[in-house]
Formats: sequence, structure tokens, C-alpha cells
Amino acid sequence: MSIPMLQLRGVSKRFGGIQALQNIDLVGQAGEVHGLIGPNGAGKSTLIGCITGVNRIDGGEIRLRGDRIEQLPVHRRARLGVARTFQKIRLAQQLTVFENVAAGLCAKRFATASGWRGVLAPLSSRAIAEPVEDALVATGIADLADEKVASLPYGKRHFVELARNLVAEPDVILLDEPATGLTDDEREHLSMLVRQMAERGTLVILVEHDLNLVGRLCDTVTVIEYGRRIFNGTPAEAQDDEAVVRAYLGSAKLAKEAQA
Amino acid sequence: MSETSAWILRALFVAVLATLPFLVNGYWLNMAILALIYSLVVYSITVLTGFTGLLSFGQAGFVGLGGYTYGVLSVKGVDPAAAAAWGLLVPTVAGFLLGLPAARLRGHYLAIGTLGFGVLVGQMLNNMVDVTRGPMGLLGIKSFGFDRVTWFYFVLALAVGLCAALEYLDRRTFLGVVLKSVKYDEISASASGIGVFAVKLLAFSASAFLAGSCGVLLAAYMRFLTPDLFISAESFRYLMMSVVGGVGSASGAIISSLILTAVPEALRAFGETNVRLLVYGLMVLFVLWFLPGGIGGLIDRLMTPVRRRITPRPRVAEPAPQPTSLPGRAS
Amino acid sequence: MLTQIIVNGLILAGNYALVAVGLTLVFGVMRMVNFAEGQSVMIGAFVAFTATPYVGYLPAIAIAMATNAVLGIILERTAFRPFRGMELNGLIASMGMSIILINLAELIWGTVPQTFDTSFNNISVTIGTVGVSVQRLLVIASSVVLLLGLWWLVQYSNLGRQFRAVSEDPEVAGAMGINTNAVARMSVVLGSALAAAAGALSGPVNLITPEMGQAEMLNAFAAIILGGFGNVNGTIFGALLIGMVQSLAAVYVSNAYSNSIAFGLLVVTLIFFPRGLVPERMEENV
Amino acid sequence: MRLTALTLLATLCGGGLLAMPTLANAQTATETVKVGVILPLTGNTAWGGRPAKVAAELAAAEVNAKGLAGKYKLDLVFADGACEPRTSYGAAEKLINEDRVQVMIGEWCSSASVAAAQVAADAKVPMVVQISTADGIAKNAGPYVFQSIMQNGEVQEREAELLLQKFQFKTAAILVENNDFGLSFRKNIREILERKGIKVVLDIPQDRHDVNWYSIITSIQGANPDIVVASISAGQAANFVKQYAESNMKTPLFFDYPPPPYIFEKQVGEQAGKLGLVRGAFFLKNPDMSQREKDFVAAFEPRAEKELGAPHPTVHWDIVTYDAVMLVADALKRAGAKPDDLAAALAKADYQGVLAHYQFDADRGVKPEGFEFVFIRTTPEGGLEVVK
Repeated sequence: MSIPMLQLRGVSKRFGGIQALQNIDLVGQAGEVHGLIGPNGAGKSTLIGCITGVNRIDGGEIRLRGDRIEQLPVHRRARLGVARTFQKIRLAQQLTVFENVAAGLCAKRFATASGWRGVLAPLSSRAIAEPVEDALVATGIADLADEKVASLPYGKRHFVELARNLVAEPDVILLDEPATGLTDDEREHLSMLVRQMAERGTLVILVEHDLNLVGRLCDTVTVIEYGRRIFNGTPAEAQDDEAVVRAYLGSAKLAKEAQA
Repeated sequence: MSETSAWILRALFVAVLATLPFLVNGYWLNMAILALIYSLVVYSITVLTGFTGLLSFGQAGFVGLGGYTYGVLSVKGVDPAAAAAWGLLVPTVAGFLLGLPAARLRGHYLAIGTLGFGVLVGQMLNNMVDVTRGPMGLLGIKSFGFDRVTWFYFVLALAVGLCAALEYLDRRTFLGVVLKSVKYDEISASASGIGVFAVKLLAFSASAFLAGSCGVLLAAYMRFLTPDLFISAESFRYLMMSVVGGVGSASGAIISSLILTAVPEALRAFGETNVRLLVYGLMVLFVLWFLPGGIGGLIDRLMTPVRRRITPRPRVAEPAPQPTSLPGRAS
Repeated sequence: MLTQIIVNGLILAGNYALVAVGLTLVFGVMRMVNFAEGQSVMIGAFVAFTATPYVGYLPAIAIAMATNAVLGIILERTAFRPFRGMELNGLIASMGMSIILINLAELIWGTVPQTFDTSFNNISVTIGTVGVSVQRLLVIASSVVLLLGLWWLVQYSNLGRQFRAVSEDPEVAGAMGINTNAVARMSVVLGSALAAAAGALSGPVNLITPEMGQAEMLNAFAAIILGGFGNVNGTIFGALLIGMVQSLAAVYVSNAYSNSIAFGLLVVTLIFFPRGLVPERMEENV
Repeated sequence: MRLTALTLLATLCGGGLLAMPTLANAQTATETVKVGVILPLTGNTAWGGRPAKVAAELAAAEVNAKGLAGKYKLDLVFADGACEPRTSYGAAEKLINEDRVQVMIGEWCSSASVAAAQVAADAKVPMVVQISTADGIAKNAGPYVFQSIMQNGEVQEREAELLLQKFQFKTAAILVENNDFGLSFRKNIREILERKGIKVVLDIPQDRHDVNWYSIITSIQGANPDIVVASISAGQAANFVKQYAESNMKTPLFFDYPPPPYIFEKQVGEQAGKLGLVRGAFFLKNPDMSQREKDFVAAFEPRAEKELGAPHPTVHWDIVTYDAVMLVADALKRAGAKPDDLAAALAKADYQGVLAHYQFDADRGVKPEGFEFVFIRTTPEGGLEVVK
């Protein structure tokens, strides 16, 4: 088997007195959709932060295509092909959709030292406009290109963030609860985008509460609870795993039963 | 306003400015020259605060470094062109060096940190008597040998050219997007591969360069320097010009530095008393009340429809690798 | 000599602290820098100076504080409320107000620096080897009392809880039913009144002029940053630190760079603690 | 055109001999010279600029009434320099380019005067710097600028001389504010005192914006000198004396000339009197003053009181401003209003003013020999007396 796209080994992270992550292992292959689930506060967003570099890990290693990246700052990892969305959407509110997506190009353009040479290029030049427009079309927000992000409905902003990631053609994309606040149609659109990305060979790591969506989309699922990995396998296996059911699905099931 | 009329308006503005030497006497021409020179330091705030979102209370420090480097060297007999080059280099390097620690600071921590830099430069210029002649003032500075009208067209060309370049940078170029991404959200900017620290260093150096160029021109034009020209209060005056012009709008910056330089002089008509400054203070308040976005905000409001229409995207209609069944819903 | 240095430092610190806590309160609640705080000091000194012959010194301090409370309301209305969320506009608007206040003061009280003598000025007690006027001791004592009062207010009173709630998160505080406008107004009123006290207390130590108050502003800024913007207790600590360091440096280093020394301390601190010695709040959670 | 033609016709008609003097008379009656005067009329030095303005107006009134400028009448145009270089620069530009003044006088603060002098030099408008004592303003600004007051170096030489005469001391502390006269004072006095074998035990500058002098007083206490010699500007000096007296300091105190007599005594007369503060001065109202000075005081003080709304005892800044207008009038009378002639005439001035006898050296600085310089002491009652 070839070198995995992303490999975490024994990743640990402490915040003050709290052990947020302990000894997490995770392997993701190119073209895989990897679900990352767990109860609230389990450490999913922290783990994403560790992979992208927002959080510095205290122990363990993170390899991208076999190379260790845990010491690199956020923007360097982005340039190596690690993209992400945020649970609480982070976009430049006062800029237009087009400009926000164009900013996503930095990861690709600055990946080489000569990237600085093109910074004075006009936004209308082909090298910028074409990929941005493609991403806008793919995410279905082309008609909003010149709107300010602040004026968009919440659901649309998810797609702006996605387009901003897509435009850089990342190798790994981490989606932090991308379906929150989406309509059913938008949710379908999102699933289709995720599949397309995977088909293109991107590793998609999906943090999501909608287990339905996770079940439909993911090839593999990692479940964490209290900062520890308690399961790794296919979604189908996860449904039968005792620990997972107890920790997470159980509570959801209980909730469903209570509803019924 | 259509794009054509916007261009006509811009051209008209520059044309009116260009006829100034024929319309006003030397006194007002001098004011215009000073205002245009000051517009450079306001641009430095446009780049730093307006584009990149970094607040500086110490711009007078860079202006002073540029001015005194030029002044001291030229008094020592260095050729004006060489002195000017040094006068641009020294503040730029200082901006870079200050940026190293300052780029890690946020918001008001940065503002006060840079205020410290401004205070330090001010005190140094005053206390290093052997070099700067301190409070005795530096006289006998050599200049480029321009007469007043030449000076006017020279600084007009510089100010208008820089204004156009900055507007272009801001609205049309990739670099503009990079800078503004850092301004609005550093975390998402770095997640998109933008080296926030490097961008901030670049902004600091560019801003210091612009402020330094203002200092060099001030020294070369006025041909005297005193440390009092570069005290912290000046930094705040530049900031006032920037805010009245609309931080981040280069067009607003040039108009506001013209207005805010001319008004205190025009108000001498109220008599040489405190009333004049009282009216000045009130005027600033009124501008802010009625134009919270400054002059640039007003320009933007007039121009916004233009911006939307000038970026039509015919390619968007073409079916690219299209989602077949699930197109995004039109909002 | 050391006693003397400590007394000097305490006087400086008291003065900076009274100005700085006013700035910090306004900043905490509104995220705005009140540039006219120095002029509030000046107006406070002049009002107390004008009132003293009629009512005596101590009541005059109260009058100055009351007058400045009104000035605070005017400031909040003209310079801060119109610019909620636009902090630079607030800064420049308060700069506009400070220009207006200086020139009004020059028109009312003239430009000749004036002596503001109180009965405490001429009584001198000996501490260590040198004399210290009772006025200066009064400055220290009153600063301590006022700052303790403020600390109690912020920490334990209902209003203080509202201050802290609004500082923490104005939106949530508003949703909880706190009248953020009223809290904002109170912050400026309190800040202004404290500045008046600073002016009325330190006025008799030095001459009073319409330009006074501006030098204190610089050091108050430094104190605020050291203590963490918006943090009242941290600010008091910052002021104390700056007062002491300046006092020491003046004797053992040089006074020609006295402001730079305060800012040098600040810059060094910021290099190691980019968010001040007493950080404002936890790092943002992404 | 038509007038010239008519005049020509009249001359031709044979009235030549009669017409000539009439023509000259007409000229005498009409030619007005605009004199620009920049003074701090707002801001922290307006206390001095406003009375100085009255003195300048008094001088102009006298010149015009008595024809002291020959065929010229003076028309003073005032502009506020606010003691700031930038404002003074604007003021000078306005006076020269808008009001078209033919000669300038001003400012007060050295940095502001430097700014105005540069404008005057560029425009080739003669200018008299009458108050600022920073060394070499005229020398550096070029041939159109004159400095009609003794410069710091010269003042301080006199002060050191008098100091050694009037005080007995072996050690001294030098204390200055880091403004122009402070820094110059520090350098000159130290040199002179050390040459005379005085030991300088303390030598400290203080930032000019810093009103806290306690730390410096603590240092002085530690060094324990025989005398403290200080150069501090007007308002700051009063702060210092206040804090010095309050700290129970007994070391004798000597000041450079900047603290303004009377205003200073009104501010801290009591404390200064207790200390027996001595300072340098160009002038003090006293029974032994010259007749010219007596006349000036008699004419000036009622006028100043009327204009300013409060009594204003004469200080040297008023007189030097008055004298500067007179100097200009004298030069106009001798050489006319053409800039080059006027500058040349000023350079050759040999004029007895109220305060001094004015003659300029090659660098257009006034010759110090024409000036008297005295020491004045604050009396315990808060009055002032000349140290005999």
C-alpha cells in the first residue's frame, strides 16, 4: 500500500489542565471520505486545529504524504494542500464572494517561492478569474459573485467557504460541520460536492453531527470521546460497535426512542 | 453613476487641481503642495490600517526618520538624490524592524506599541543634538532646485499617481485581496495559505516607506526641520486626516488631506484666535457625524453601482463540470 | 533616597491610574479610546480651581467631578454613541472634542498658566530626609480611596457586574436585558469624573494650563496596555509599575527620555506578552 | 495711463518747478509698507504673544504718528504662529504670498522662528527674529534674516560671568529642560564653570513635556551641590520651583532668563521668594531704569491693560518686539522698501532702541555689546529686585 495521504500517530494536546486529545491515531487515504464523529466537546474541532496548525500538538506526529508537518505554521500546511472550513464560519464579511474565493488561491499560488511574482496581477486576469469562477459555478454561487459576504444568508456562506477551499485544489480538506443550517437541497448539493472531491483524489475529513449524512458519504469513520479514539472502521461497523453506541450513537438512539 | 461619468469626474478633479497654479496665489499653492505631501503619509495609513487592518499611532516617527535622514545628509553635503534614497531606505528598514515584534500584536496593543516607537523617535530627534541640532532646528537643507510651480506638479503627479495605484491595488489586484483577507480575518487567511506575518511585515515596510517619502519631501520642500514637526500629536493628526478621508480609501485620503490642511488656514479669516481652532474641531465632528465612512465612504456610495457592473462574467453561463441534478438554489 | 523614590513613584502612579482607569472603563465597555480624557483632567482642574474660592477645596473636587460627569454625558452623545462599532471614528471624534475643549478653556480661563493653591499646599511633612506637602499625600490617599471605590464598584456592585458583562460580550449582555447604552454612558461618566478628580487633586501640585493632561495621557496609555486593555485591576497595576519604573529611572538613568522609558518598558513587555501582563481574555476559540 | 499723460502734460506746460515737490509730497502721504508680525496668539505661549502684539501696535502707531519711517507708513499684519513650526510656516506663507508683506517680524519659540525664517529667506523678504535666542537662526537662514536679540551662547556667557561674581560656590548641579535654550545652556555653562574650577556634580536634562520634577529634586538632594543652576522654560520653571520649595530644599537656585517676570512671581512668587531665587534678565522695571525705558513703560502699560483686559507689567519680550518694529522703521527711513536695500540697511543698523543699542555682526546676529544683562531676585514678599 502506498504512503497514506494523512497519518496521525499518537497526537496529544493539552489546554491548561484539560487533556483535549490523547494519543490519537488516524489514517486517511487519497480519495477517501473520512468521517470524524463524537459527542460535543469530544475534541473533534481541536483535532482539526491540530492537523491544520491552529493548535500546536504536545505529542505525536502528523504526516502529510509521509512528511512530518506538525511543526509547520498554518499557512505552510495550507500551501502543502491542507484546506479547512470552520465550524463558526470565518470569511471576510466586508469582501465580496469573488474576493473571498480568490483569497483561497493563495494556498496554491504561494506554494512556490515564485508565487509572490503574480500578486500584482489583476483579479480579472485569466489565472485568477478562471479558477475562481469554476469554483463558484461548482458550488452554485456564481450569481452571488459580487455580493458582500455579510449580505448572504447563512447557508450560502458555507458554500463560499467551500469554494474558497476548492479553488486551491487541496489534497486534504477538513470540513467542520459543513451541513449546519443547510436546507435539504443544499445538503444534497454538499454531499455531491464531497463525492466529487473524493473522486478527484482529495482526502475529505468530515466532522458532522448528521449521522445520516456521515453514513451515506463516508468510507471510514473515526469516533472520538473525551479526547480518545474509541473506534475506527466503516460506518456500518461503527453502528455495531458497543463503545460507539454507548458513547455517542447510544445517546442519539436514546433520544430517538424518547421522542418516539 | 455610470463608469464613464465616474472617469469624467476623476479627470475633472485632477484637471481642477492641475489648474491651481493659475487660479490661486503662492500662499494657497504652498498649502496645496504641503497637503499633497501630507497625502503620502495618509496613504501610508491607508495601506497599513485601511488595507491590512493594522493600527499605528506612530506614523510621525517614520516621517521624522525620513525627513531627518534626508535633512542631515543634505546639510552634510550629500547629493539630494542620494540623500533622498537614504531618506527612503532608513524608515523602510525601521518599519521592517518594528514590524518584527509589532506584527505579533493585535488592535490597540499594536496601536500603543507603535505610539511608543513614535515617542521614542521624537525624543531621539530632540536629544541627539550633535546629529540633528535638536530643538535648535535644522536649517540649510539642500533641495532639488524646483520652483514652486514645478514642486506643485511634481507632488501632484506623485500624489495622484499613488492614489490611482493604491485604488487599483485595493480594488482590482490579487495583492489587494490578500491584504484585506488579513484585515478581516487572520485565522481564515492563514488557513487559506496566506503568511499573515509576512503580509504584515510587508505592510509595515510599505507603510514606513510611504511615510518616509512624505518626510523626505517635507524636508526637501520646506528646507528646515525641527523635532516639533514629528511629535506624537502629529501621528494623531495624520490619523484624523485618514479617518475623515475614510480609512482605506486613497481617493478619500488625498481629498481629506487637501481639506484638512486648507481649512485651518482658511479659518484664519475668523481672526487669529482660539475661535478658529474651535471651528476646526467642530468641523471634524460634523464630518464624522454626517459621513461616518468619511469622504471615501461617500465616493464609494456614489460609485458602488459602477463596480458591480464592471465585473460581468460571461464565462459563468458556460456549462463547466456541472452538477447535473443539484444546481445551487438561486437566492 | 529610596523612600523618596517610592513616594515619587506613588504620586506618579496615582495620577496615571486615575486617568488610565477612566480610559480602560470606556474601552472595556465600548471598545473605544477616549482621546479627550486628558482634557477631562484639565477641565476638572479648572472647575475645581474656579470653585475653590467659593466653597473650599474639598467640596470643589466634588463639584469638578459632578461637572465632568455632565461633560461625560456630552462626550458619550457626541463622540461615542454615533460611532458604535467604528472605533477609529470614536477616537477621532473624541480628538475633535479635545481640540474644542482646549480652545474653550483658553477662551474662558486664558492661556497664562495659573497657580491653584490650597491650604494643603503649604503644610509640609518630612518623610525620610525631605519634605512632602500634605497636598501630595492627599493625592496618594485620594487616589487609593477612589481606586478602591472603583474596584469595589466593578467587582461587587450591580453596575459593576453590568460593566463586566458588557465588556465580555455586548451582544450577550444586551440579550440578557442589560441596557448597554446606559452602561456605556455610565462608563464615560465615571471615567470623566475620575479624570476630574485627577485634575483637581494634581492641579495644586503643578500649575494648571489648558494644555495640561496631555502628557499623562501617554503614560496612561502605556499603563493600560501593561495591565490589559479593559481590565481595571490590571490597569491600576500597570500604572503603579510605570510610576515606579519612571521614578527609579529618573534618578538612576536619565530624565530626558522619561516617556521613552515608560514605552520602552511597554515594548519589552509586549514582545514577551503580546496581550499585556494581565491578558484581556482567553485566546479566541476557533 | 491717463494720469501719467496728464502729469506729463502739466510738466510740459511749464509748471515743472512747482509740480515736482507736489509729486514728492503725494508719494510721502501714500506709501504704506506692510509688516508681517508672527506671534503665538493661541496655545501655550499666548500669554506672551498677546502683550507683544500690543507692543508692536504701539510701535507702529508711534512710527506713523511721528513719521519715524521717513516717507513710509507701517501697516502691521498679524498672524498666529502658535509656537508651532507648522503653524508658523503657514503664517509666514500667508503673510508673504497673500498679504504681500514686505518685511517680517517674529515668532517667539525658536522652532517656530526657524520655520518662518526659512520662508522669509526663500521669498527674499527681510525678517527680524526678535525673541528667539537659539544660536545662529539668522546665520543659517541666509542674508535676509536678522536676529535682534542676544543668542543663547552669548546670554549664557554673561550669566556665567555674573554667576561667578555674585555667588560663592565650589560645586554646582546643572539642570535643564531639553529644549533649545536648555540644551545650549547645559553645554555652555558647564564649559565655563569647569574652566573656572567649579565641580559639576550633577548634570541632568529633563524631557520638556514632563511636569514631574520630584525625581530630579531627589537626585539633587543626593548630589548635594552648593548651587543649582537651571534653564527651564516658563510654565515648567514654576512647576519646578513649587516642587523644589515643597521638598524643603535649601540649596540656592539660579535660573536662566526664560521664566517671565511678574507672571512667574504671580504663580510661585511666595516659594521663589522664600528660596531667594535669582535669575537672569534683560530688563526689569526699576527706579533706576533709563528714560527711554520709563517712557516706554508709561506708554505701553495703559495700552496693554486696555487691550488685554488686565494689568500687564512690562517684560523684555514686549520691548524687543517694539524695538524690532522700530528697527524696521529706521531701516525703511534710511534705504526704502526694496528688499535688498532694506536688508542692507538692517545690516548696517546703528540704532538706539529702548532695550539696547542695535548693531548686527557679519552673520546678522545682533552684537551683544549693545545689551545690558542683569540678575534679578524674587523678594520674600513675591516682588522683584535687581541684584546689585
